Amino acid sequence: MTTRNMIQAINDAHRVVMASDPDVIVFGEDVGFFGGVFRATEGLQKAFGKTRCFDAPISEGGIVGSAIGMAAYGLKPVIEIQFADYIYPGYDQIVSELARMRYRTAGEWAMPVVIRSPYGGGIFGGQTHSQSPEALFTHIAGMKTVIPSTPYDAKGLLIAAIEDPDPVVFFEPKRIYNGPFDGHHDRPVTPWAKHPASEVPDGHYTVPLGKAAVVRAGEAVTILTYGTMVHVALAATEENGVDAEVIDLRTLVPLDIDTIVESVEKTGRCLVVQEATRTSGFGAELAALVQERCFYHLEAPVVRVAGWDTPYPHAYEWVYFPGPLRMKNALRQVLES
Amino acid sequence: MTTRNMIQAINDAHRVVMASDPDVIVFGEDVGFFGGVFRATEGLQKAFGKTRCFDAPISEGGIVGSAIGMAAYGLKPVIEIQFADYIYPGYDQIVSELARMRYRTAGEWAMPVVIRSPYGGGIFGGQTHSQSPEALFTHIAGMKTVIPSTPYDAKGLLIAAIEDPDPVVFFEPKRIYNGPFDGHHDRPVTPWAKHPASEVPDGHYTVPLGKAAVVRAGEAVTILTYGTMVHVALAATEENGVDAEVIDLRTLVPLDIDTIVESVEKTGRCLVVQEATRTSGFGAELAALVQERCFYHLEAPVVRVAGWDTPYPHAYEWVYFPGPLRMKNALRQVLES
Amino acid sequence: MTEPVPTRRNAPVLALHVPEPAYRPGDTPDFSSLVIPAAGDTPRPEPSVRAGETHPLTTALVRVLDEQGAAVGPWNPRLDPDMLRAMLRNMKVVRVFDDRMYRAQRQGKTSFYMKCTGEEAIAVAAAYALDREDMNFPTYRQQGLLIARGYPLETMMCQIYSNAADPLHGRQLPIMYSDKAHGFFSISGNLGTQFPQAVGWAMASAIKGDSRIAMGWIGEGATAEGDFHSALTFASVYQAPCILAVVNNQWAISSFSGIAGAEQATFASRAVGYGVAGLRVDGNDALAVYAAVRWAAERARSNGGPTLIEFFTYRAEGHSTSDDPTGYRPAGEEQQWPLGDPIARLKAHLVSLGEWDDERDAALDKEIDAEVRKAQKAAESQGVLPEQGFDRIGSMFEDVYAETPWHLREQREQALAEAREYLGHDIA
Amino acid sequence: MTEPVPTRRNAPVLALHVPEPAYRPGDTPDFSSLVIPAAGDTPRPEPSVRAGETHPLTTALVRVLDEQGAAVGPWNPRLDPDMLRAMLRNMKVVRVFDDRMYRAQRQGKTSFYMKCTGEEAIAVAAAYALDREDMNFPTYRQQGLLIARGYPLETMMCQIYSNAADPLHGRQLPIMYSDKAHGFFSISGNLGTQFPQAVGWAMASAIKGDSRIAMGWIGEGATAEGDFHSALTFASVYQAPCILAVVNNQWAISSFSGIAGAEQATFASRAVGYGVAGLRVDGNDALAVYAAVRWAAERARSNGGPTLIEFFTYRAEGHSTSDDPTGYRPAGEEQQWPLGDPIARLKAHLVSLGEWDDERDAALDKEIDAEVRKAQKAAESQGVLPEQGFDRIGSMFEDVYAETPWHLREQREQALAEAREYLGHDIA
Ligand SMILES: Cc1ncc(C[n+]2csc(CCOP(=O)(O)OP(=O)(O)O)c2C)c(N)n1
Ligand SMILES: Cc1ncc(C[n+]2csc(CCOP(=O)(O)OP(=O)(O)O)c2C)c(N)n1
Ligand SMILES: [Mg+2]
Ligand SMILES: [Mg+2]
Repeated sequence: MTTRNMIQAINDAHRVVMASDPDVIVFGEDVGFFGGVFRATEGLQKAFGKTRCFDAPISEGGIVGSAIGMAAYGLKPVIEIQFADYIYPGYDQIVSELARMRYRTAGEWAMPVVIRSPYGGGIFGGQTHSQSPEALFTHIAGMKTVIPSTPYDAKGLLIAAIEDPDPVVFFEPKRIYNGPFDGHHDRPVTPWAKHPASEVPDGHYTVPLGKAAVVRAGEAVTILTYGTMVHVALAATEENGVDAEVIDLRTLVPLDIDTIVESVEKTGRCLVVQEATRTSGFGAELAALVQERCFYHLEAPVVRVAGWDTPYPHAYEWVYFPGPLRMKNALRQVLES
Repeated sequence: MTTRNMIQAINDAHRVVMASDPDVIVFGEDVGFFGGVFRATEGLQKAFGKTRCFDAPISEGGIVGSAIGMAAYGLKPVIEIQFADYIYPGYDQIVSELARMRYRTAGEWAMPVVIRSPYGGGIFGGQTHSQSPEALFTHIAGMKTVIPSTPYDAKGLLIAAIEDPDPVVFFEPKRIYNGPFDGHHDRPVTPWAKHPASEVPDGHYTVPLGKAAVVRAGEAVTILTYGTMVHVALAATEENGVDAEVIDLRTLVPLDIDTIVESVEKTGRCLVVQEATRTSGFGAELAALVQERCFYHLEAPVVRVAGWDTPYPHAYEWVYFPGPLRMKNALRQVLES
Repeated sequence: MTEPVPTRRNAPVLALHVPEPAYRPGDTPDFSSLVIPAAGDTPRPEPSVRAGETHPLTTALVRVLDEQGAAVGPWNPRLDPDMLRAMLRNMKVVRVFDDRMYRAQRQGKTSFYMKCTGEEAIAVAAAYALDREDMNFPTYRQQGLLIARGYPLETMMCQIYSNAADPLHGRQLPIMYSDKAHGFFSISGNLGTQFPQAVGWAMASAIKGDSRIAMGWIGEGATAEGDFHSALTFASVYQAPCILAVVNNQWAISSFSGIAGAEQATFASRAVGYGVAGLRVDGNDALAVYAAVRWAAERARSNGGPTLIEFFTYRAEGHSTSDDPTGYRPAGEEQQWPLGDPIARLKAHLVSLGEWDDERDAALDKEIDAEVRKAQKAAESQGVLPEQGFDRIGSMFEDVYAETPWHLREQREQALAEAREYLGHDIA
Repeated sequence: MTEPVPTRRNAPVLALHVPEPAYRPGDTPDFSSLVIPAAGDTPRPEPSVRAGETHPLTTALVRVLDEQGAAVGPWNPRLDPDMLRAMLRNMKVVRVFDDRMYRAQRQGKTSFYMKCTGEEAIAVAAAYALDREDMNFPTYRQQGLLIARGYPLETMMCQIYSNAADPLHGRQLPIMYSDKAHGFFSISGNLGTQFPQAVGWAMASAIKGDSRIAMGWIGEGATAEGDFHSALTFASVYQAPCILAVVNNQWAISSFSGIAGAEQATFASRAVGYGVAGLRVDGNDALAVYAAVRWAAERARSNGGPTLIEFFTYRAEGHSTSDDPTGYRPAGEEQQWPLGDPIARLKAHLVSLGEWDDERDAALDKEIDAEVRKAQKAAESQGVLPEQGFDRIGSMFEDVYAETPWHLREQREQALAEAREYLGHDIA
């Protein structure tokens, strides 16, 4: 057991699988000698050699395309897209090829590829270092979408993703790489060391894909969320004295529907929280599912908390970010209606 | 007034705007001399010259990218992506550039670009000639998404889209290019000539973006849909003797929320119907919105009818397609619960 | 203060160039001005040569078979007659197969078909030049690879009919074959995607210290996709052991090769800018194709790096069953095309060697016709497309993921219930 | 039966090549083996020459300024001293501006900054070689274009501070300038996208019979993106009147140019495969840059087609304020880089002409320092980033569309309500 922040946990996950499975290959822009712009792959090239961890040309399409070829050969590529905002040049290879390969080859060619990418805002990254594009992947049959919210989960989920036989897009909330962030941008930052989930076991363990975590049990309302917003939701719950049940989905597809339904049937109210642009976000799917399956238990409409339907504007970081006030007002809305 | 099928109506829309506005430029794969694989641009090169309508290299990214440059110059490019399934190589230029240009330049560089693309299934096109990727665009702030369901609307909406100052993705339901299709694949096909909306005025007219059409008034349930599914929904309504109000959304973003809310408040029940893959489809946004805004009027959960969460499998066209039986069962579900 | 930069002078009027093919419907095509190097004229460097030294070959044309059917010059692979006969046979099988499947589509037995008429030498000779374990990442016009490697015609047809014996379970459009055992990667409907995949496979082979190489295939039209560039870039950077082949059949549906950039440069010459070896080859000359692929394979296999090969040919038929080429090019243009019919040329060569004659040729044609018909009968006995779609519905939900998650299980139940209702009887 | 194809022989073991720069931290860089053609050595064809005849120039290096500061050879543009002084001045302004803004970021006045140290000659000399109405599609290291065209430094700084006078309303990351009147297209965070956009703009200019041309800019690292290929393909096919510039500063964050393909070929040589004219130019030689851009502009303007130019230079500082290059390359490597400092070289040239001296240089430095400080003061008086984000919140919802739709109007009200609650007072 070692105290690790999220970057260290992710780095360690790579080390564990690379040590045990020689077919795991790591590449992406700047991931080799330098270890990645967020240092998630630091030291891997030194530890495992230049042909196990190396820099790639600035071509997200080429990175995903060549990873597909490697997977066809029998390797398990773990690739880094430097920012989720830059995943689109690789989108065709992901949607048209990676996601559908097992299906279109009737199972002959599996694609155990993991695409890691830092995502989300809160770091003054402007329009192109802040996006949360998860809904563009949850709509794609054949892809799994995973988003951790703590170092413990990050390591366990990443190992599970790499060991999974199917392609996984693994979005890492970059705002919480160094510490949980409760949305109060005007308060001092907390390091992970003060959070129990920074106690990360050494060696191999997994957090299963497709299983949500009830991170706070409660009776008044169910909050469905993931990534950075888990911490914002928890803080809002405490600050507003709301006895919310906070569910960290961890995997968006396949979704842990049982945990969701059980909770909403208990609380009768539901808030879904995403950082992404509101319209057609994954929160829409959650709201649709909850009202489909828990309609007769619902005492109020499912309320969505989200980013606005604009690009992420540099100077307006904290107006855009769905922070404590948006949470508070939404909680009031869902509880009082 | 001339009887036109959908292709002819779309062709005519091009002619009308190209004749009146020399800045309208049409290009895409095979659209020049040959007039497009679905013949939507037939004769335009002959009528307007090689520099107003021409073939493009097979590079959807280059097509969208160069259209952006043309729009920056001051032209109004109308580009064809041969099949919506092939839009992904252009997705980065659409999401990262086209959609955000007005915003990021504080209005200095508008992007009046129209991306036309045949979409949807029902023609045994297999996994890569059948997709309905509209939800991948409705999530993108700055894009408008338009889908016509009749020749009359196709012409009027396309002219409106070309004249619109913002970028529009214009998905054409290819299954209904030649006639409305009610989902009964085992019955003879009806040509457009028998449908009143094939009466298409000559010359200029528009159908405004952002306005839905109530194509059937009713009291029992509101059906929200668009494209081919409008005809399937209408047929299912009649066949099952349901007094449904059928709303053809026509524009998905910006959505005509007032028409939707008014109808659902009246009927108290709502079915949303899309051909696309179910999870995270645009139907999820519709369901989320309806329960948010009409919760206290709803007598039953909003029910979604959709394609399955698999690729579109060639031989299983009619098992995949959300046809009469899926409609019937969903109607029963929404009416009986 | 900053000096103002000079302002625009009175410059000439700009004009957009839109490429146009030499001939359109109604014109009489005349290819006599096309410069075609004589067979045997193009030098052959050693496969270990520096990439730069191959670059003159990107504007030349590697040719072995001359007008009389003799094999001449440094690229003559000197194949033994048995192999030549085997290649001829496979090329003929491809053509007959194409004809019968095209007709089957016209008869409503399936939804779609694509021929490779005129291009048979390319895939078949490449299959012979590669090793059996090398992996191909093909497009939809390399059926010759599967046929030359002995993949059952009947299975190909079952795929085309999406029937009960279709190894792809009716999920893919006709001709989108896939077979790992025959080193034939799943064909994609999306153009170009397979090119960087081929490079990735080759990189993997190099990472593992294997000896197998990859061959990627692309049409000249699809070279415009970004994936072409990713492939060449990655191949060059990592010196991936692969062969990247552009089949330049001069047409991309209705667009002639000028729309892909052929007016200003050959497709082979794209190699220059990446520092990759490049060859331009007569694609209707089976021996030239064989020799070029063999050369590139040897280069790749000895860690000499990738080669880009352009096979110059002509798409003799429509793009697919959905296309009628007389709408955009002169009818019969393929007859004028000067590089001839690859099957006739290989036959003439065998005849000139005294290893073949018209009688044996006619007998072979008959044999092949019977073989293909037999396969077709066997395939059709397992169903044709219009009968498909209501058996094994459950299988439609498999392989989206290795394990079927709850939402797909629910959807499967719903689909089965619908099908039961539709059919009026129970199904599994 | 089909003959089986040959099976794999006992081939050598493959190995993946992963490019590695010559020097890493701790090494002592030595560039003495780098082959640099002498100034004046590279021939200059007429701008109307066939593209192919420029191709030897894609592996050469167009250089004008020799080691003594003399302008020599056929590419010498023979600029008059006033223009040379203006260029020198602008290059100096760029460097001072960079230094001050870098410091401002370090002082917490903004979130981010990117310098172009060592690359000043490229954008500044290009601005002089282009006509004032020509349109640029830049990356984030062409601040010199704006400065040379007289865009106010203060406005640039207001953008960097995202303050009340930021013409982009605080929406863009610092340095992502945009200004139509100065022919400077909006910089994108996404690499490469501007390259086909430049070509599209040039196509539009040709469609309209205009005389203006476009210049697209890209870093050598970003040439690996598919957009690079789209741009070259479209430019070649339609003979678009544009200049496509690769700024090869040898680094892409921590990746050396070998990862983008520089080991096997120059970036200029990519031009060959598209049949596009190509030039490789000493990017630290303002006169060579000027001459090359002028040449390509003349070519484009007379419907001679596009030109790809590689400017060979060295990124003398970190990638951005987020980067520390000593983590991946030797500290001080930029001092060893043999092409020198572009500002010092241009100054030496002016001195050698008798048109400049140290005294005037020192006076100019002082003047520029004062000018930049003044602009900074004026900009900061309108606010720095940490103070931003709670004024004009409503504007955040404008320009998503020309007309704000209902959902954004609703969201604006919600955002304003939140802001009022947060600030504890009313806002508009
Ligand atoms: C990404 C993508 N864009 C467009 C298409 C539609 N399409 C199918 S085949 C084809 C022409 C391809 O021409 P070429 O690459 O020359 O191959 P050929 O058909 O001549 O063998 C086009 C445009 C597609 N399948 N994929
Ligand atoms: C599509 C995309 N991928 C990745 C990045 C992240 N990124 C920003 S700058 C950069 C390096 C660019 O190097 P180069 O093109 O050589 O330009 P230079 O910084 O040297 O001027 C990278 C990888 C990005 N901005 N966009
Ligand atoms: Mg072709
Ligand atoms: Mg660089």
